[in-house]
Amino acid sequence: MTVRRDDVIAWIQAYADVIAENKARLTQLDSDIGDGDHGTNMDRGFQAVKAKVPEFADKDIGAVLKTVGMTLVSTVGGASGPLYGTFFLQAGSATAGKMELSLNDWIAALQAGVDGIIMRGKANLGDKTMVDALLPALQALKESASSGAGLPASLKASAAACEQGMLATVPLVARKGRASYLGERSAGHQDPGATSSHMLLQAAAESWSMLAD
Amino acid sequence: MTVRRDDVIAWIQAYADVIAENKARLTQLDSDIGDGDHGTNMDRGFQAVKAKVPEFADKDIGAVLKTVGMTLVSTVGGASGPLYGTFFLQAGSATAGKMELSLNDWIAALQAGVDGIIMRGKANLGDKTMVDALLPALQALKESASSGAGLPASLKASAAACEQGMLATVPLVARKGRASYLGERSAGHQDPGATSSHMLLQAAAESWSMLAD
Amino acid sequence: MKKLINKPEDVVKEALQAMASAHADLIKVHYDPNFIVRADAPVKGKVGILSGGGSGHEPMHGGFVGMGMLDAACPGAVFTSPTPDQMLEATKAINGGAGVLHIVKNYTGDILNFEMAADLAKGEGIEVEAVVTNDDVAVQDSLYTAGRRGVGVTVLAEKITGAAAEQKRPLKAVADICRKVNAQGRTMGMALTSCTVPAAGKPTFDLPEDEMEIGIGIHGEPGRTRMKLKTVAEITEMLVKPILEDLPFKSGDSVLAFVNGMGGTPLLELYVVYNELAKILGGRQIKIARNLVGSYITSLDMAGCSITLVKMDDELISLWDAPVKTPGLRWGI
Amino acid sequence: MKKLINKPEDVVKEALQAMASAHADLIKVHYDPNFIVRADAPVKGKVGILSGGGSGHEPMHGGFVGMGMLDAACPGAVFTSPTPDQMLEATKAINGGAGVLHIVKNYTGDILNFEMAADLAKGEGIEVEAVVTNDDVAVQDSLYTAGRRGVGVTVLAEKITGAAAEQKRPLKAVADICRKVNAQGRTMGMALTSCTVPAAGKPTFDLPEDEMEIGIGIHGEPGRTRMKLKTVAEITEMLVKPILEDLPFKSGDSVLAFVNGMGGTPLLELYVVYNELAKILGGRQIKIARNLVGSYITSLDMAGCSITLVKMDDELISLWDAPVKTPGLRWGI
Ligand SMILES: Nc1ncnc2c1ncn2[C@@H]1O[C@H](COP(=O)(O)OP(=O)(O)O)[C@@H](O)[C@H]1O
Ligand SMILES: Nc1ncnc2c1ncn2[C@@H]1O[C@H](COP(=O)(O)OP(=O)(O)O)[C@@H](O)[C@H]1O
Ligand SMILES: [Mg+2]
Ligand SMILES: [Mg+2]
Ligand SMILES: [Mg+2]
Ligand SMILES: [Mg+2]
Repeated sequence: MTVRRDDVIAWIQAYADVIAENKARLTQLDSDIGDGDHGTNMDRGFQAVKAKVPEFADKDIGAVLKTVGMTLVSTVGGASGPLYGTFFLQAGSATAGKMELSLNDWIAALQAGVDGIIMRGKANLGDKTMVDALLPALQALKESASSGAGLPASLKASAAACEQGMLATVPLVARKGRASYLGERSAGHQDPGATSSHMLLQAAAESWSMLAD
Repeated sequence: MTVRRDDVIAWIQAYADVIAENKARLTQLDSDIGDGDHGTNMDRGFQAVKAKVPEFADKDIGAVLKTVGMTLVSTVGGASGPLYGTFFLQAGSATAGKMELSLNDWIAALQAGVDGIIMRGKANLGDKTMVDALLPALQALKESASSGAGLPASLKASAAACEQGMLATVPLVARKGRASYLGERSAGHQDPGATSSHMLLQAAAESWSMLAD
Repeated sequence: MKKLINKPEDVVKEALQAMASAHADLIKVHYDPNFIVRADAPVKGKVGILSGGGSGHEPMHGGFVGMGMLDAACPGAVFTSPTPDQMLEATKAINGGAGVLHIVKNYTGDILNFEMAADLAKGEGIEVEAVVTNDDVAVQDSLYTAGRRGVGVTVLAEKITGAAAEQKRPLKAVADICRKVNAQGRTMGMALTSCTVPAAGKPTFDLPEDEMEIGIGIHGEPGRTRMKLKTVAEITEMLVKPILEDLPFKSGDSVLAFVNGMGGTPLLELYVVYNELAKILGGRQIKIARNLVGSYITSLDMAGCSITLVKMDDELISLWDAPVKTPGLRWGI
Repeated sequence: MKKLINKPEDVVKEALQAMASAHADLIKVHYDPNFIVRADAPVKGKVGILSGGGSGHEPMHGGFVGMGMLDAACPGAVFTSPTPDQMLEATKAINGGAGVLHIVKNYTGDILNFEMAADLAKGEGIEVEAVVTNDDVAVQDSLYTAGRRGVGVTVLAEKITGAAAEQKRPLKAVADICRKVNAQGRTMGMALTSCTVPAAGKPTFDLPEDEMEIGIGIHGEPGRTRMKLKTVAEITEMLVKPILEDLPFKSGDSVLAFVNGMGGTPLLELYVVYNELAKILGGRQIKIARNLVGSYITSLDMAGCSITLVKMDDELISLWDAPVKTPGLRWGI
């Protein structure tokens, strides 16, 4: 039960489509507590990634993820560009040379990616950022794996925890990013970055749900 | 049956109050086909005139009207400032030295004032300006006087003709002043200057209606 | 009405006080009657240049007082021509012995008040000439109207004429330069929104969220036609076409191209308009020799723009390039 | 959405093309990656100054490229930080051998992207320093936020730092001047209306006809408090008080006073604000040594203003007065 290079590419492409569909929704969330561009930013980046698929379709998974990261860094801008860019760059380093990923490989990739986001953005749990969705997702993934569940089940558990983390951002007062300028007024709104992060892991869970054992 | 100096002053003061009350209405008419300032302009001018009453209260009628004209010229601005200013300056010249006005004196004053407006503004009958209200008023005044009517009756006839002239501006397409820029779109609206002119002669008719014969 | 003001009737006076203190190195402000003069007025032996008009068009005209442009400006109430007494005092204050040029925008009020002022000034022995700007091609049938309005060309004429006066040319020659700029210039404007006159407290006209006015002036007058909002490429074409046809501007001409904001339109959008304008003129082999992009002759908070083209020759270009030092326009010094 | 645009996604590119053709004497524009450089870059032996940020704040930053101010500016998408590849290429293009200073407004996006760019540039052997501007006193509790936003001071710091670089001071000294201006400067802003991001197509926030936001940033973020509209005297007091208390500014201080329009506010109203500001400062014996009134750091079509004060000394004043020749700010040359 492994994730092959083409599965990774399928996941990235699926996520690009999810972002395109949810562009207005992400932008609306960002209008409420930010500057109203998160959907546009992510869509610009992932459309560029999609256009680059032919260039990296025959590379190893590490190279694929690194190219995704580089592309995001140079097309997204804003806070999410360097953050998601770093996520993919670090995940790419953790999977360098691999043509397929075991559950443990995926745990290592996600760990590296999330570490990269935290290293760059210095957000703590509870600051109302994408970290609030990603850290619980990573945690749930590890727990599911150590309890002996397989890849599809673990991905599902990870996406579910990610969703909980995302929803848990609603009551929080933001302490990082633009939303923090609103102070108390940021409470009562769901963080846009946490939302796009949940979409990312949800896309992985769905995209890889029927992988052969 | 004459109009004395104090009656003239009473008329001017009454008109100033009429303008103050109708400031918003005149401005609204000017918003429809002009630049939305006719009420403000006239009110600024006649409040200044009112403040000057103590200065000219002991002068002859010619001097009173000239001071009104000078004050309007230097406080109203726009098109109506020089036009109404000239009206009063010329009417003042026509009544120089007089302490009271017969019906014929008033005819001469109005004639001089209207001539002054036409000389300065070069508007013809039907151009949708104050001239469309003033010329019929002058005409009616003359006709009423030559038919032997007294001053109050003639003033009434004059004000009535002025009102008709004012109402007759509604369907016209403006050919002078700002309203002319609207072309056909100026039709269907009453001219603000014709409206303030009607108020002027209406105020005279009312203010001087109970003069002793 | 959303405005940064105290009482509507105090706006003009307070803005004058601010200009006096913000630009004390360039201008002086006189009150009752109100006018702005350059700090070193009168300049001996130089033709004095006076303009003026209603307020609400800032930086025009007060912001164009200074070396190389106007010697004085008379501000009226918002959208209301100033009065002859202001103009007379300003004319006297800037008469350096070479006479005074009045630059008057073609509106009945401005014309009548400047006429009275010129008569009074001549009565006091000052030589006065007047040039009337009337560049607005939106006004058709000028036989049946008060004639074309003076709009965007006024700014450019004030700059170029100011440079000619700075060279100590005689009154007649200075007036002729001004007439030439006006004769060779055409403007057309459009509005996305109405403006709100402070004393009126509400928009002069209503414009639905998906409509615009084409052929507006600078006083919140509605334009000649109202239509659905279009792309800036289409809008620019609609503004430029009547300008080009009217003079007409021809292949091989050099122009000064002026994209002006009406007060509520950000610079970003004005550049987008300029981009379309440059494409259209390029396609017709008309050369943009010089340009000006910004909000210089405004209509309070109106969103929208106007485009002005002036046909240029070497002399006009060198006068345009000459130094100017005013609060609103400055280069070369 | 009422805007003079074609497609929302083309606004930035089209505006860049317009700037390239309108200001060919001052700047050059590079595409893919996008950046604006002064026409004579790199200037040998001079510290290169690079700034950048999201678009929608015009004339900042692209309009401040030129002699005496910035050597280059990187425009991002509207309200979105530009990317490291743009910054890297711009840094290389303006490196005249004396190193490059990055002036970065304190936003997470700008900080992260400029950090990555600086790392890349250093990797290519270019000496880079970064100064972060963070002058917005509306952001309280900066421990619990991303810190104070960089706003109005950025414009003034770019001008003053540009003048220091023009004197061929070394990188460290140029960066120190920039840090000093930021340390001695404070800003507070307010909005009468929201702005509309072209790609979003509707106002970022709703503001009823009788309300305003106090303490807004420059990206259409709602402010910290919303309240009923007040007179400009009261509004100015509300903006100035936290500025004065924060540094604090004291009796006898000399300041550079900057009244900035947010994009949809006409100059007339900015002067009315300046009038109130001058009264308040005069009452506290704070001297306005220099001033700037106009729309220089905007938030698309937002109506509103910000006030910035920077405590000045003789050196900063002489750097402020030094010649500057950019599309957006020009004097002395
Ligand atoms: N320091 C940070 N660490 C982690 N995530 C952050 C940080 N700052 C902001 N974010 C995330 O970025 C999202 C906003 O991204 P986006 O709108 O694209 O960028 P910007 O805020 O520059 O406009 C936020 O919703 C938040 O989840
Ligand atoms: N040439 C003219 N001759 C006579 N009356 C005129 C002329 N031009 C304009 N008017 C009158 O002036 C009125 C407008 O006055 P006002 O609004 O105060 O000045 P402005 O048009 O300068 O704003 C018009 O309604 C019209 O009656
Ligand atoms: Mg955002
Ligand atoms: Mg009017
Ligand atoms: Mg008027
Ligand atoms: Mg952003």
